[in-house]
Amino acid sequence: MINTAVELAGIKLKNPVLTASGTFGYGHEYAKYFDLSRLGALVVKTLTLEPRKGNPPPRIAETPCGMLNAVGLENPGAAYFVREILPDLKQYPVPLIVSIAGCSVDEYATMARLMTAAGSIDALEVNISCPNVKAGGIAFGTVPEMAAEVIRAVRLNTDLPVIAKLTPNVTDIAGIAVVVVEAGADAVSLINTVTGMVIDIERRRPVLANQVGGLSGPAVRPIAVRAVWQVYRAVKVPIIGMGGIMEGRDALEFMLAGAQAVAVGTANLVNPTAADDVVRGIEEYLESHGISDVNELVGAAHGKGE
Amino acid sequence: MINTAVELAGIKLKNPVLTASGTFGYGHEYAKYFDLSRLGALVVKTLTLEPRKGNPPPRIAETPCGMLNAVGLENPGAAYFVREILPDLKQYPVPLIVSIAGCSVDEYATMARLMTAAGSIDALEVNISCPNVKAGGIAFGTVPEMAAEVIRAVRLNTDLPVIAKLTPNVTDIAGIAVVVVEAGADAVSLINTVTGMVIDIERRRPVLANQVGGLSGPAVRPIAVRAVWQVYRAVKVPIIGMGGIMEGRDALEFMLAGAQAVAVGTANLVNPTAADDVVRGIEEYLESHGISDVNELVGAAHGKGE
Amino acid sequence: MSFIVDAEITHNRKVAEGCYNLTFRAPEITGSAQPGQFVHLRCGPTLDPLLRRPLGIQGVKREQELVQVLYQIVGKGTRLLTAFEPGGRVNVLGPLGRGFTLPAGARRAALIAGGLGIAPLCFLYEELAEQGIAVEVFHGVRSAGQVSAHDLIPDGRVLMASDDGSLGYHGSVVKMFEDHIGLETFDFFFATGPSPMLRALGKLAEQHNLPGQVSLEERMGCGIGACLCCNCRTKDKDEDGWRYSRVCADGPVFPVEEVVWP
Amino acid sequence: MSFIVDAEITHNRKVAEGCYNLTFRAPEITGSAQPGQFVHLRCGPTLDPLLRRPLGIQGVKREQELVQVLYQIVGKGTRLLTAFEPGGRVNVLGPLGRGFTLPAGARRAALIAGGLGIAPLCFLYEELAEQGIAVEVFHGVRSAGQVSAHDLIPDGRVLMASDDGSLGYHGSVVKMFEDHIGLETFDFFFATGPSPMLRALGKLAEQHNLPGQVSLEERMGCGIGACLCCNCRTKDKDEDGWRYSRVCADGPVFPVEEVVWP
Ligand SMILES: Cc1cc2nc3c(=O)[nH]c(=O)nc-3n(C[C@H](O)[C@H](O)[C@H](O)COP(=O)(O)OP(=O)(O)OC[C@H]3O[C@@H](n4cnc5c(N)ncnc54)[C@H](O)[C@@H]3O)c2cc1C
Ligand SMILES: Cc1cc2nc3c(=O)[nH]c(=O)nc-3n(C[C@H](O)[C@H](O)[C@H](O)COP(=O)(O)OP(=O)(O)OC[C@H]3O[C@@H](n4cnc5c(N)ncnc54)[C@H](O)[C@@H]3O)c2cc1C
Ligand SMILES: Cc1cc2nc3c(=O)[nH]c(=O)nc-3n(C[C@H](O)[C@H](O)[C@H](O)COP(=O)(O)O)c2cc1C
Ligand SMILES: Cc1cc2nc3c(=O)[nH]c(=O)nc-3n(C[C@H](O)[C@H](O)[C@H](O)COP(=O)(O)O)c2cc1C
Ligand code: FES
Ligand code: FES
Repeated sequence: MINTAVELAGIKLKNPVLTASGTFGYGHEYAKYFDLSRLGALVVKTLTLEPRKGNPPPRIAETPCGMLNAVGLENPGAAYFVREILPDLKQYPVPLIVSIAGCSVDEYATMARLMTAAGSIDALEVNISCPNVKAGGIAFGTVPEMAAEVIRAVRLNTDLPVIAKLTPNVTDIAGIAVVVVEAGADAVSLINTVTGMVIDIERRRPVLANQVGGLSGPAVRPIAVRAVWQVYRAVKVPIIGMGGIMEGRDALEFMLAGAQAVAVGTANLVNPTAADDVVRGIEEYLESHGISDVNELVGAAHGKGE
Repeated sequence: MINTAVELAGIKLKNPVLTASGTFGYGHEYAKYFDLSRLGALVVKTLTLEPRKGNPPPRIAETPCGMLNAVGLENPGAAYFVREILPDLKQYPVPLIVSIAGCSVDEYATMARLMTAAGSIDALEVNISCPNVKAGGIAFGTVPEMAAEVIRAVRLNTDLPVIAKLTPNVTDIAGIAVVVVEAGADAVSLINTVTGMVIDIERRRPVLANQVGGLSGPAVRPIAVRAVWQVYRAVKVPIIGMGGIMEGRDALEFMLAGAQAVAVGTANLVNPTAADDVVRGIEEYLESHGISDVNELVGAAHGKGE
Repeated sequence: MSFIVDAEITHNRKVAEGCYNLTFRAPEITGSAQPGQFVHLRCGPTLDPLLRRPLGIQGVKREQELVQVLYQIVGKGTRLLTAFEPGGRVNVLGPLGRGFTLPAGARRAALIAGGLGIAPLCFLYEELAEQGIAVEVFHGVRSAGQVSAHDLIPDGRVLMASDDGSLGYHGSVVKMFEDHIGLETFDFFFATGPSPMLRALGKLAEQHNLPGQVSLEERMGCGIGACLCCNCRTKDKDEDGWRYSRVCADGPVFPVEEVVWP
Repeated sequence: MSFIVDAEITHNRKVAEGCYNLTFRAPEITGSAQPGQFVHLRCGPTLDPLLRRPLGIQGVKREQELVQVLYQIVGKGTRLLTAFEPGGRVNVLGPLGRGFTLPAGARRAALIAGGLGIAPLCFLYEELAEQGIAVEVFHGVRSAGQVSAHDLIPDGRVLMASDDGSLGYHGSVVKMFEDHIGLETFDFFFATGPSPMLRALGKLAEQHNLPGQVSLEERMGCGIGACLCCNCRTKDKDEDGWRYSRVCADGPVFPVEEVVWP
């Protein structure tokens, strides 16, 4: 018998494959294509306190082996989610991780309280890539002190496991990981998208209405694997690795680099069954390589003495 | 008549297309495939004071729409370059930009002096991605003060135009650009490679002997275009844009984002005539769009009021 | 219900300059496809291009289980599609989106298309004809030599317009349609085409109080309503008076009066 | 001199499990190609995969201007190559690298290959045969059913070894060759194959003071000596006793005594 179950900040997952926030909606769109209980956990689109309309179109641009998105955190707001969506989500026998964001530390704190009170949520993923309105729009996640403050506020307002989702748009992602763990994060998710831009040479303007967008997909995978590798050496908490995972073998790179779990993002947009395919790919690798427990792989690429 | 000539920190280039350091050797390998005088300028592989053997193999790994390299600044050293290579390079009627690096500020200063004394060099590109041995191996280019110190030292030791080559592995590339310009850089080149990693899931080890490497190629283009866009808004000096330019249309994205010139890197590895093809692609665009001067395109994607 | 199918290609032929007809076998899709719905195609086996490409369904042959699309070379993806050969496979997700719906009591409909927008209207034409609705087709092209409704709907009542006057009416298809509003009466119209054309038609419909449906285009990610990348503005009762809808899942077909034109 | 050629494919056929023969027309290459040189191929029209793939030249037909390579499916690039069809084009850069050179006075040579390393030795075999050199071929494979020198060089003196004993000598080709050193005398050997095999052969050559040349493999970027990505250690007089050479431009063929084995 092969074991694919992993533990993530106290939650037991039947396998290490999650969905990346924002690429899997609130789950039900994908339930038509495969049985969601095949997943390790479901991570839903980031929620904010108030509903947000997000950015004007175009919000997406294709890039070589990747894509830019500038959805701008469109979401129906916390209250609507709790009232209309959460009850529906409970039907899926799969752990539920809710991603939260805010434009102020207070908003993060409030979101943590609301979501904890809502019940039937297994963990909070804190999207600290959100711009801090008070600090002139600089993303919380790019400044260690600000990142730590957000996580501390969330930590104080929930007894759920807290996962800090880190942005790669920093000089030292391992340094940020260290401070968010000190501030109380039980796990870290990485990476969020890399800031990028595509210009339409006919219109001579950026393709995206928002000008810049977040780069995701296979193009960023080497950046993401490197980030996981570096953070694994810096902190003891589990890592959820993501960035360009298209198939099982990509997920295994992340696990070998140190990820306890992985999340499938852009691949869901290309192929609605991608997350399930990744689960299967990992299972096949374990079988064909005679590995009885997926946990053996976590961080294995670091070797012994390093 | 269409004008493709641009001026770059006082050097006149017949067109805006350069070669990216490290991807074009010292030029002669490519002279077999096209007439090097077709180029705006030739930028040679980074030189250090002493010869460097660089990293053990494997030094290269393919990634989706990109590649990692960890050559490790292998080069024959300044003295050998001046004695054996430079005389040969003079035969090509094309401006010559020499890339220099060092592991200490003093080494950068010495390199600047030596190259200036050597003569027949049109500008120095300062590769500040080099690790600072004194600061425990942190790259000069990731810390504003260190970056500025290097550029100041080079500035004091040369009367050639100084081009600071920036790394994208920072939270705020525009901020770095501002300080290197204050420190005396006449132009900035961006981007150098993005730190990345690929893991071999069979060997369960990083593919590269050096573990991490620098990601380049089309995969990083959106990151590079964004960097040029941001730096264009922050500084007044000309920008040399690079990162994933494979054809004329890619180069145009950079120019529209604000680059005065562009450099072709990884594309040379895929296709030895790539740089020449980019020149032709730009010419064709100008013709087909009835644009009489390539300089009109520089920064045009920023629009009027922005 | 929609499906992911590795469909066998039976045809992939040039039908006009830069324009191809692709046919593939996909019983999962022919089973339920409705006019106005689209399919989302992968253009090759590698990660470049990464995203699927949306193409409207031009028609289905239910007995033969064939799905037909008409595409135009625009960029990387469509250029790669031209290399697909009969006997090979194309990965298709579909049918997707909400198609056209015929309002109760409508007896006479105008189908108005710009360029390749004609493709989904071919499918709609067949369905309307089956239901005994009187249909008149207005089709605008850039110039003669492009794919025209004359060829695609040979037995239909078709009026052509061209930008350069080389075929039929000289001018925009919206203008041509406007000239007809006085002459004939339509209970309803269905329109597809580039965004400026649909916007012009939207204004016209408002002036003349003409009910109709338009099929919008936007750059897409998932095509199934999950990623929120394909937004367009539609009317809403909130303070701004509009909200974002998803072209892929709430559309691509919208009632003309609900669209807030950019 | 080397060239970039959009070469017409004339053959692309499976010759054994996972192994294909690709032939293309490239007069620029047949004109000057030497045994031991390689070609650098693009595996498709998109940016994925990005880099070229190096393949040794198995032979050229000068009159017909054909170049032949033998490749094995390893990963993404070689898998895509299998879809190339006669009549289509493959983008080739070549001929590249330094090939084998016959030392003056050599009369008897051993060709020693592991797996598909046999491909470039086929080309060498022909050239040596033409020059009247006596040649014996030692070829090691994993097991029967794989491409073997018996089939590729039917008129040659060929000895086969297989890891599983299903064909010829049971064991490594290096061991088989070692057994022959006592029995026969060779002035020179030429070897190609996986790195561990060549290393073992290198030790053997040192012990027996056998002169020879080996063709190394390393991951490549440019293939033309510019990017310094394909380094291997060779002996040098500096303090470390070695320096890095470029497999693509200083090799792939090196005198066995110059190689510093990893
Ligand atoms: C619902 C719907 C139905 C469509 N039906 C048809 C049809 O029947 N026939 C047809 O020829 N075309 C149709 N289109 C447009 C078609 O999807 C684009 O022409 C195609 O995606 C261009 O891809 P490319 O790789 O050739 O171009 P590129 O410009 O290289 O594509 C780059 C990116 O932009 C997107 N994109 C570019 N143009 C469009 C566009 N007009 N609409 C949406 N995305 C675009 C691509 O999908 C891709 O993600 C339809 C679009 C939509 C949204
Ligand atoms: C000088 C030379 C001659 C060669 N001759 C032949 C030949 O005649 N027949 C043959 O079948 N193979 C030959 N090889 C090996 C062949 O180049 C690789 O098998 C091929 O590049 C694998 O590509 P892939 O995309 O299928 O594999 P992937 O593993 O997907 O390739 C990923 C990357 O690694 C590189 N790579 C993987 N394996 C090798 C390897 N063994 N050597 C060099 N680079 C590698 C690829 O080129 C690519 O950049 C030769 C290699 C060299 C250096
Ligand atoms: C369309 C889209 C929307 C996204 N929305 C969110 C979001 O709301 N919150 C969040 O934390 N990350 C969001 N992300 C980032 C992903 O969760 C993930 O971190 C990133 O895309 C890298 O993984 P991938 O390459 O597998 O997509 C989004 C990504 C995409 C492509
Ligand atoms: C093989 C290789 C070697 C490189 N060596 C150097 C170098 O010596 N000095 C330097 O400043 N940049 C070096 N670079 C970075 C390139 O000059 C360029 O900044 C980067 O690759 C992005 O451009 P590209 O995507 O077009 O390659 C190297 C890049 C590659 C791929
Ligand atoms: S394309 Fe994803 S929601 Fe429409
Ligand atoms: S592959 Fe570039 S130097 Fe050999």
